[in-house]
Amino acid sequence: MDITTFVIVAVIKVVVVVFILLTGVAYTTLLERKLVARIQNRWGPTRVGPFGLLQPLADGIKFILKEDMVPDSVHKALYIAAPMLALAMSLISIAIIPFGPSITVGGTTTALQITGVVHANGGLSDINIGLLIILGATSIGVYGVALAGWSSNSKYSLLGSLRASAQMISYELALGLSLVGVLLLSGTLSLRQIVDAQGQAPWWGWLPHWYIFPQCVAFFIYLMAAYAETNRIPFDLPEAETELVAGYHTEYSAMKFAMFFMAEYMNMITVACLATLLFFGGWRGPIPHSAPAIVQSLLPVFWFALKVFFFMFLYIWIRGTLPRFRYDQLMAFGWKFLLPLAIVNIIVTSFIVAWRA
Amino acid sequence: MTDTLHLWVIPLLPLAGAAINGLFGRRFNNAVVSAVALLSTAASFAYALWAITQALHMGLPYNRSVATWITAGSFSAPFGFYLDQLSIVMVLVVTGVGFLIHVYSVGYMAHEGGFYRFFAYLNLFMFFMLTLVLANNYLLMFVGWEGVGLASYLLIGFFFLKDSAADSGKKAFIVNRIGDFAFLIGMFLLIKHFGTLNFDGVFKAVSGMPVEAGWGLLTIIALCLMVGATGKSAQVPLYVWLPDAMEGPTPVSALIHAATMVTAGIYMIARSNAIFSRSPHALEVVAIIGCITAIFAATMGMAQTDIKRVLAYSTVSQLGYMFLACGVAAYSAGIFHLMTHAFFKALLFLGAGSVIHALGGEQDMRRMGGLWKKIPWTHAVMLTATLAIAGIPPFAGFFSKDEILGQVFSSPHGSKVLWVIGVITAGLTSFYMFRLYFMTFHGELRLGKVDIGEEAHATTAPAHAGHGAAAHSHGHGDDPAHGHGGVHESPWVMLGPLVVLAIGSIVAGWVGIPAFMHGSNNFGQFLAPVIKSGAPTSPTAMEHVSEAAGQPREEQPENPGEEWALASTSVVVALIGLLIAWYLYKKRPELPARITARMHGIYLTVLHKYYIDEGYGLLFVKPLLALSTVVFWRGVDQGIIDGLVNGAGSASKGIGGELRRMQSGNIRSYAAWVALGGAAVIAYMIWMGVGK
Amino acid sequence: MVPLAWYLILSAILFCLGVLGFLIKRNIITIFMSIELMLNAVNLTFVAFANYWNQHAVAVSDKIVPLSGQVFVFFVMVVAAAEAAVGLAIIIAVFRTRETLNVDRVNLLKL
Amino acid sequence: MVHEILFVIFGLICVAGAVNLLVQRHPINSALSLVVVMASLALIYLLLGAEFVAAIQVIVYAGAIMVLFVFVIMLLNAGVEERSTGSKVALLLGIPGVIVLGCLVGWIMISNNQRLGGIRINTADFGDTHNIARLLFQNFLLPFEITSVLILIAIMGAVVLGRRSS
Repeated sequence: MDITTFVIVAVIKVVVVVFILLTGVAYTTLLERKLVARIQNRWGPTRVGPFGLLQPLADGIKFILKEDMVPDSVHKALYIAAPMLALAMSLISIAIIPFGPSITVGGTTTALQITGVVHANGGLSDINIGLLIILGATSIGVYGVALAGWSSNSKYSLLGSLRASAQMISYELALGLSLVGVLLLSGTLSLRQIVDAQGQAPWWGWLPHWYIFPQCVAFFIYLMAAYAETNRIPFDLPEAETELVAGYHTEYSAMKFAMFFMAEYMNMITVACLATLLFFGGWRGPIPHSAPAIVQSLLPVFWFALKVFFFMFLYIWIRGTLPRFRYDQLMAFGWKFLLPLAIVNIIVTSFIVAWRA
Repeated sequence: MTDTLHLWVIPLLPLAGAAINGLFGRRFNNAVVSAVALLSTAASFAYALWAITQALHMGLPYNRSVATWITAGSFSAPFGFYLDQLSIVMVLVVTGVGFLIHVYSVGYMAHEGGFYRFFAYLNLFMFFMLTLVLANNYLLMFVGWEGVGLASYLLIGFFFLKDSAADSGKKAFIVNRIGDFAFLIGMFLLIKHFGTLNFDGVFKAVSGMPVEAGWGLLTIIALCLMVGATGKSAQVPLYVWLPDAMEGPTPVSALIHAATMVTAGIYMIARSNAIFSRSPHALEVVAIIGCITAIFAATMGMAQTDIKRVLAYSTVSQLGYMFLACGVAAYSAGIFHLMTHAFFKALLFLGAGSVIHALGGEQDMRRMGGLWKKIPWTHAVMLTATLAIAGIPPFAGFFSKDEILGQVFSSPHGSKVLWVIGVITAGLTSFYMFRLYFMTFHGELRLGKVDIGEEAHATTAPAHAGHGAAAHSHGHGDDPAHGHGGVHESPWVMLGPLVVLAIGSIVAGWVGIPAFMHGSNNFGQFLAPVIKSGAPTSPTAMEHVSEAAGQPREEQPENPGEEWALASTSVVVALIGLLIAWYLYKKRPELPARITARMHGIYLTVLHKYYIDEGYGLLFVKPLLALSTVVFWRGVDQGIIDGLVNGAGSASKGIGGELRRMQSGNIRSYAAWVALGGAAVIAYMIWMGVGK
Repeated sequence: MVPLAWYLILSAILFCLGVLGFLIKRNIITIFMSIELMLNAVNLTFVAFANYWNQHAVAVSDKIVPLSGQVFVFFVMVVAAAEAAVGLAIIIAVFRTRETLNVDRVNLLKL
Repeated sequence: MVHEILFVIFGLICVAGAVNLLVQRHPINSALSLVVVMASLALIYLLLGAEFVAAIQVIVYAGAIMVLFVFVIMLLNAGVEERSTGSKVALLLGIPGVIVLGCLVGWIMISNNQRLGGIRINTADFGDTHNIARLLFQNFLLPFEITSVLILIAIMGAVVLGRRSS
């Protein structure tokens, strides 16, 4: 396809993805509130719209209309830049995620992925270091948190941000190492190829060739690390209300706060997508060949969304049930348990791979 | 037989003795020390004998390099040893006489302090002297040359607590330096023109050269070597150190300053005869110097009252004879006299030592007298030695001196004038020697009776005080018969060597009985190869050969009558001297005082050795002292050298003080230096064209 | 087709700026950053040359391992990480005792 | 053409960030400008076709090391640096030295521009992770292990230094 159509298609894809993503974020919040309410035997938001379905919209409007106040004695530039940075980084990582093989609309075939390309021979390919880019984006995202805490020049914020960034850095290690097992099995850093690698013939004919099964340990580690990365309960110490008012975004309000909020939920979605892609075979799922073409091309997206939703549900479920760690317990858990476990997992996996080869 | 006889053993044995005594002697008692010293010397004597017999079988000259010492470019100086007739004679004299004197010293030094030190020095001297005579190149010879100088310095200053002794040591050392300086220049010339210092190489190169008519290279070299020889062998004008050298213990005077070391110059000239024979002018100079020295020293010896000084001057005079012999190219005669002189002069000194010992340190002859009853043995040997040196047949001195005079008379290099002076000297010699003899052994003992005139003090005071101190240090010990109280004969450990030497000084001359006495100058024959090998081969100088070689007469027919005449002349002159001495000091002992009173000026002049020392002091010492004080000490040493040293110190201190600022501990400054260095390196690389 | 010289000049500029920072900055942490800047400049040179040899290796020599430049970057990063860890620990220790981060006040050559 | 333009852009960003590092007086601003430099360097690596290096540049340098710096700055609550003149040498000698250095090197590069030639981006296998991994774990295995030991030592040293001496 020529460059103009490429650009047009890219722009369309970006718009669509971002829209879907923001909507997803909005309704994730609603889902969270509802579910937690149910878990705690409450109703949750019900007033705004049917079943409170318009609640997220209301929240958004509230955030936008609220006065955006900047306290004195904050480091202005950074205070403003921090939430943008956080949001931008979480958005960047979304750009790498593939949602499905490809879709053909009006004669133009394009990959269901912002950074994916379709070759002339119909073959699909994406960035060959996609996983690394996601890791890089998350690691840069730490700056958002850290700077937010520091620039707002308040002890709660500072402590919260210190905790947050320390926690992120610590668990980044475990996260990355837990992925190594999958990488060893698939032998590539390209997410699309990893998913394709999981498309092989099922084990014993019935068990899908998903890496969750050989890499269950890695999956466990990844889950823990992912929760810590996203500052979710049980690892939400950075914004532990009971200790530090609201952690690193104590001083933030209105849209800036909303940015952090959105960034957090986007990160949740991102790690959920990653988990899906790396351990649950991505968009793989039963696809009836009798269905029309458009259905055939959108069904994978459905499966993908389903798996992601499952992870989101898991997030909220855990939040509703588990208490919060103590900080030293958190660090000890990360460094003394997850990290060695991940290393052992890598060693075992590499031995198996070497033995198979 | 072994084809290599390890000659290096000969000098090394005494060195071992010296090392043992010098390093550990302090803890030994005298018996052990003397045992070590004597054994080492005796061993080297025995080994020398064995080696010489072997060498005679193997054929001379024996020349073997043990190891390489210096190698610079084409020049190389090995540790090489050379054994030919000449060095055989020297080695035998050194080790033989040296051994005897060692034995004597055991008795003589028995009560002195620093016994081990004395023998260590003595062995050290033996080592260096043997190195000197055995060396096969000038450089190694020079090592021995300097070494014996060192040993002599140490031994003259043996009683180093006495200023006079220490000063004498220094004087000897410094005066010798002058000679050594010339010797060095000579060696440099040799290196420059012949590229080697090995005797073989040099003489081979020289033998190709004709006799020089004028003042050529060989003459210069020969003169340089000659000056060196005058220093070591106490010739005019460098003889002044020898009389003062009498400050040392008497055995030292006997060994070093009579028998061996002072003859090193003669040996060196004889060794270099090839060079000298080719430069008539040098020979003339040598002859004249020898002649002057002989008569000059003899006259001085006449007036001395210190027994050892008389012997010292006679030594100088005899050395003059040897020089004279060398000067007329009669090297063998010179060496012959050297050998005989070694015997009787060592004997004289040891005898004198015995006398001094007997009188408890008295050295002034005017306090002696009538000792012949009290110390008969000493008297006998002294008489023998006196006859020998006076040249009365058949004692050794007669033959050698007659040989020399004969050569001086007949040799083309010689002249009648020199002969006349030589004869007069012989007369003087016999006079002052018998004066010594009579004053010491006849008349009645004047010990402590005569008070010495102040003029006498001028010469004898130091020596007297000198040995007086030493004597008192040993004199009155356990033995009441010792010292001034009772004059006593020396112990046999001292007399033994005296007797041996006495026999030597009788028979030593018989090896050289000249032809006209129906002998066959064996000694000359023996040395002939050495001399001949060095003799000029150019036809113009052909007739010198026989003369230079000191061949017996049958080669060129000469009328024995003349020989007889010469010999008898010298004998007659010697007898005349004897008679005068007898008349003045035995028959009419009061006469000398009147004579001296009559010709007081001359007497004083002679007594003060013609004021030579004072003259030197005025001419050289004081100006040099001033120069050294002003220029070298104040100017060079304090100004330049200390300035440099202190300047270096303060400069480094200042620089350090400046550089210390770099170590400010401020990393930014460090970074600045690093950046600067980096820029410099890059610039240099670009300049060198890297990246072009 | 970017000339190799551009990369090298860029690297040189960055390096010189790093040295300059070392010279003019007083804050020890900033100075440390300047060091990191210099390391990055060198890394750029490594990568640029790696690519360069990868394209011209045959022309120059077959001894060259074309990609080794990137491996060296890897090593440089490892060393930089270690250096940062130790260096920052030192800075903290110094700050505890000296109560300052100004290198001009930390010139006793001891903690 | 696009290649050159991108290079110039990112190069300028690099230089600007570096200059800002020097100009800023607050360490955290310097740190962030250094992050900018590193990020744009990563992009330049991408231009060079070394995507793996670019990625680890971002992850390790920007994501880990610089975060550490920011940490320390926060921890020590470092303020605006004071303009003390502790070292005149640095100003009098160092800065001219650096300028000379830069000028010389730049001059060499410019003068050799033609001989050096250029770099195209179409090198498929260049930045490939497999190749680098192969190189790293085969040709450079020993250095790799040594660096791991180095890291271990560095960690221990950091721990020892960081511990409060009580």
